[in-house]
Amino acid sequence: MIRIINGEVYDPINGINGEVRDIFVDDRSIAAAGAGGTTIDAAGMVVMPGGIDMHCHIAGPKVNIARKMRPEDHRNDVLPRTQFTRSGVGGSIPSTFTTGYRYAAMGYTTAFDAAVPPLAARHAHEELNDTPVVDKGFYTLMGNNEFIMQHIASGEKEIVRNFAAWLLNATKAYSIKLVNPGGVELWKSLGNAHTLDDEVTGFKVTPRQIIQSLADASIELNLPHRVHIHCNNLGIAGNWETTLETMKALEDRQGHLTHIQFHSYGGTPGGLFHSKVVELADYVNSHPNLSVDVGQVMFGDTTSMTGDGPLGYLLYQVTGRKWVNVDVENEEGCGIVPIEYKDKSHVHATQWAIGLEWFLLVKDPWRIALTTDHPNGASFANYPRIIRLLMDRGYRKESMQHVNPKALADTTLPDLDREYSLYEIAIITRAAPARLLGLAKKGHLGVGADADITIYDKNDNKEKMFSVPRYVIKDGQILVEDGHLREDVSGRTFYVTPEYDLEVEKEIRKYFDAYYTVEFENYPVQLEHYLPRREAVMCRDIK
Amino acid sequence: MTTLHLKFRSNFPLDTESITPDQFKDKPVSEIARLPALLGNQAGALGDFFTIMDDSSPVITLEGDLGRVKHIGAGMTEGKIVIHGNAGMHLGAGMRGGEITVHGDTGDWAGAEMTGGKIHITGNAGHGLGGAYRGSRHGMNRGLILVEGNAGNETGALMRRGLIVVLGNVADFAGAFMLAGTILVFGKLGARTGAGMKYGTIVTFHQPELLATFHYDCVYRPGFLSLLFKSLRSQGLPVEAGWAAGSFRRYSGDFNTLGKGEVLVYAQDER
Amino acid sequence: MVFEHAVCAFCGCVCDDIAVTVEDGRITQAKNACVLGKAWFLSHGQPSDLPAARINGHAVSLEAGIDYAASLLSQAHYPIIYGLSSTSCEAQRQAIALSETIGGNLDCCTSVCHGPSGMAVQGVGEPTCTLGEVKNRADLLIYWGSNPAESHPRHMTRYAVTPKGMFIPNGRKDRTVVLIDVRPTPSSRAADILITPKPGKDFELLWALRGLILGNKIEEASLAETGVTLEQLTDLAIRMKKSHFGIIFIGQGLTQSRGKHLNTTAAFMLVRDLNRTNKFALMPMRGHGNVTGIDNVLAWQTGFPFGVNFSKGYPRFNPGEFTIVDVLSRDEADLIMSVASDPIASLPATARKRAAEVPMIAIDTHESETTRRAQVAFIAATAGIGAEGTVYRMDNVPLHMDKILDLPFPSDEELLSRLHTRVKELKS
Amino acid sequence: MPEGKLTLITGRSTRQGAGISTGKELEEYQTATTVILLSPIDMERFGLHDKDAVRLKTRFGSATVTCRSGDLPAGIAFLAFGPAANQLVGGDTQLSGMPDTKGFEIEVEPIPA
Repeated sequence: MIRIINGEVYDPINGINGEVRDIFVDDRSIAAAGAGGTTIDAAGMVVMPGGIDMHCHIAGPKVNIARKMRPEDHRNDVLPRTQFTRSGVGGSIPSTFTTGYRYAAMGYTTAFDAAVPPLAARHAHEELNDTPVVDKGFYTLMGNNEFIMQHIASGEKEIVRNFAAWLLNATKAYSIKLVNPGGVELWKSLGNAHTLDDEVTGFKVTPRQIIQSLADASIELNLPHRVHIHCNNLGIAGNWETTLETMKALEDRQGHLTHIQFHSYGGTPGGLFHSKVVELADYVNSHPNLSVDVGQVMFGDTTSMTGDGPLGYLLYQVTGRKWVNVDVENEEGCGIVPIEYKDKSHVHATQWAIGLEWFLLVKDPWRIALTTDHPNGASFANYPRIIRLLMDRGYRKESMQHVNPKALADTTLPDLDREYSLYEIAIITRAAPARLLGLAKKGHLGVGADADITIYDKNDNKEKMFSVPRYVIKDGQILVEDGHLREDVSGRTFYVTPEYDLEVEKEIRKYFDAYYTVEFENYPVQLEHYLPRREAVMCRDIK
Repeated sequence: MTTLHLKFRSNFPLDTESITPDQFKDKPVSEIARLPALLGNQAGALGDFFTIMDDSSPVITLEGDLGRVKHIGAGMTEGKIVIHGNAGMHLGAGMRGGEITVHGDTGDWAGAEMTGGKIHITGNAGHGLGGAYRGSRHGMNRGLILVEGNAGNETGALMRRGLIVVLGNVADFAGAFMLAGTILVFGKLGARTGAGMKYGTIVTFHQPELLATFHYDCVYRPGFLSLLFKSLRSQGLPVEAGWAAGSFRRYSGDFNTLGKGEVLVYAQDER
Repeated sequence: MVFEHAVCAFCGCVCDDIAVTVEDGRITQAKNACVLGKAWFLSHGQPSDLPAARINGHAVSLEAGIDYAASLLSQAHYPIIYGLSSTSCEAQRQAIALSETIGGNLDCCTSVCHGPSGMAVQGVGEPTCTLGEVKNRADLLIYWGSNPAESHPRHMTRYAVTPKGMFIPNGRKDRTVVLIDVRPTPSSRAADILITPKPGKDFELLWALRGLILGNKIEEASLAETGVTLEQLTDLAIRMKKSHFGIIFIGQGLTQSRGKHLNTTAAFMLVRDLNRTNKFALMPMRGHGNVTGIDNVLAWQTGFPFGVNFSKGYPRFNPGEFTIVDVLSRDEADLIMSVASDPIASLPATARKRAAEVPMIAIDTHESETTRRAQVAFIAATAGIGAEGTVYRMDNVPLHMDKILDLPFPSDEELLSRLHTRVKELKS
Repeated sequence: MPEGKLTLITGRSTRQGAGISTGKELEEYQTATTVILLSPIDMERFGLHDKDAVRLKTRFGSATVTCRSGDLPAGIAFLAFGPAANQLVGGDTQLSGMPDTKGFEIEVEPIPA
């Protein structure tokens, strides 16, 4: 039993906005009342649910090749072992132990990897098992799956839905992820998809059909988190039209558009960017079926890693730095390039401003989540600074002094005076991601919720405040005090088990025999072995 | 300033990133003796491994066979270190200023990624002299390295600025992927000299075997070399009188990268 | 009893279509396996009367062996744990944890296999793919310094050359195979084009080929030393430019000959440049069963793929400094622990000299020169036969190995974790 | 190629590879790793016949093996990975961790029967 008394509580899901009230923890959950045990006097402190990162890249082959590729990213940011924590390295692609510890030390207790190729699901689970403290899961890539494209083309909606369900079960993933739908397949012959209606050579489908079919599947399967979309044309000037088209293509279907910052550019391909956030945010504001996370860019050196192969090559051409490309049989691809965002660069400054515009122009905080698309826009270690940029207009204006003025002038950022409240911060970093993910016991402090709690000392400098929580409680255990981890624990992995018609396996087996290099029987991830600590999230009708 | 004498010989690497004038500055011997050092995996202090004597000299003097002592002078910004004996790996790696003289041989990565200062090695240097660590974008970036003996592979690899002078021979991949800077080799060069070089100059007195992507341009008298030779001569290096006025065969390359680098070969090298 | 779809963890192909027959406690058949796979399944799938633990050659209880080994490990000042290529990722995890606790070096067979390929990735990156992409799309295959017929016998038949694929309807007929090696090998027969450079000239050749691909002038004379004519090289360049999906499989002919990591770097840059106009990939022909696994586990746990040092309590990486051959040849190590490998038989004489001077602990699935020489020797159940676990294929595809048979020995994973527990007790 | 010198390639062979599993103490592995292949031209140059014993030397060590004529270019010899080959390899990895195991010069000394 833990009693947290006298704290200023921010729990948006339960409509609690800074009231001083006591929180009771019984075992692993929030309780209505209780006595005895530990008491934390949180007078003058802010109490929030544990943070949730709904889109980051922390596990799986792409992340790991990036680690292998960048010793220089690691050797100057090292973590010695302690009596109870493992050693590791940081940088933009931290080792797994460091990733878990640093999320926890920052008050984050849940994180989802956003792009795992199904064929490598086993690998992602192995890494997640070595990522301590946080609860986790991943979305698996389906937007360029050749089996899916073939059956969309032949109009076999049932088979597509059953296959998607089978694949989620086989990979023990949490949701369906689309990355540059159709474009990554085209990249396998050096092409790309430039509009929603480009035909994917050899498959007679278009990105539009892929988006609609898999959005339907995610709804029909009642996935707790609906389809998670990385649009076509990421990072290309003028891509905002594609983004708008994608939103329209969803019609009234629920869908999440990720790292929207990277998809909000006006201009002509190859040329300079300018912001189209106003237009896109208007559309999002007026369409409650849509949600976004930002993918904020922060200045400095980081590593771009994406399932978007052609984008990886584009970044290699722009930066001239080392480049990894991996094409995954019948499924996906990926591209990795180190990148340094410079405040004096017109393009980078525009990206920085666009991200902030998104935060400030979306009216409903319940449909926007704070992310950097770690590590693509910046490392997750930047979240506290981003929070300060949102809460502190003065700091924001001061920061604008250092970035390319021409770029800023082409955005509305200088005119935006909105400041986030602690309540709104609690929404975009906790409550909203929990809701968008359909995690009923996360992101709030109501009775029965998981006892993941972060307690901050109040501080006018919000970056300081959010960098070093006073306490972090995970599953009812006090793990962090004053930013120091007191104990090493393992979180659990969330996954879904949607039902499907077993008949589909006959089709799939045939497909494996013809085109895969692993046996159908050896493909599915063994639940007991690879998810030793797990929680299946039910797929039920949430309407 | 201070003299350190290695107390005993051990097979274990002794890692002492703390032996720099910056760290010793204004410290009494008692404090210097408490600076960290690591023998194998055993954390200790300089005093455990060195007899430390204070003297009037303004330099740090090291004595004994320091062939297994790593990171001497690494990252130093000022002052002088003189080593009587061999020095281990990473000597002066990342140094930004000051001067290190080694009366003996050094291990690999001497002067790797240094950004200033001077390293003088009277014996042989190992591999990666003035080079880059794995994954880094550049090696040596400003400063001077002078080796009287031979140097190993990847000498000046990914070099960005500065000067490396080797009186003896240099093994394979001298100046590989160098971005700029100058490498002057009195002896013979190994294979793949200047592979992938963008800009920069490699000067030699013996015709090296060059890659197919280096092309012969002309014979000429590069003005900047006569200046370089004069200054080297003034430092007492065996620079022959004829060189300053001598002609050089110019090969440009590496055309697989940019082709703006040059390998200059002394035209009368049939001596 | 027959196990269908068993996974063969002998070489980097990690074929998972083996039908293994077990009769009265031994493996009697391994259908679909190649000669190397059959040898692996059959010889490891046998009962053994070797003692599970020995100290200086005398059989002891497992506890006694673990106690003694743990005391050696906990006292070592510059130990190195080496091998780990022929075991499961679960065991590899334990080895890394142990190495961290004792502040030692940890290196794997990668450093004497494709470490130089890993270093090339750190320099210039890597355009690659999974083997299924090759099966479904590759119309030009180049084996450079590799002899798959002897090192990876099913590579050509199951994955790369003969199979039909989605865009390769006629299999072998739709593909051109080029073999580049300094000597004719049993693989030569499978090739349409043979190129035989002089030893130690791979870099020069790759660099000239890059030049041709980039449109630079290459003079016949400049190739004289390579043993390859400009005509041969130009023909190869043209074929590369005409291919729809080409791949170079690089072997130890590049990683172990003069130039090493810069040979592989040249190959990676060549393939990178080709992608301006052609879909082209590259894949190192990783050798032992799970050598790709140890690279992966090391990378996600420490940030570095091989040759990691924990003396300072955190991971450091520097090939040539913390790698097995260097640590031993420089006489630095004061203890060697070998896991699922046979360093005494496989390392250069200079390294073995040191190995003979210092205490050695060996964990292996069978008797070897290393187990015979070790102060403490443990016999373990072979991962993939007597123990379950994870294995990574040469293209980083992870597979799960089931336990096929009860062997009278603990798994590497169990041994290592018990050793670690004991070491922690001794250290505290 | 200077008198008495050859360029040695060491590497995998099927029998050496199988021997790793079946047992390195077995004769098959022993043979697989102690037979050096020479080109017919070099066999003749050294006056050697199949199964003759030769001593191989480098500055790092020496090994005695038997020779066999094989399909190799003149000046190149092949010896499978194994204890014999390792005797000839040095420890300088030139910043790579990898010793020079392919394409190094060896001295070949026929041992009179």
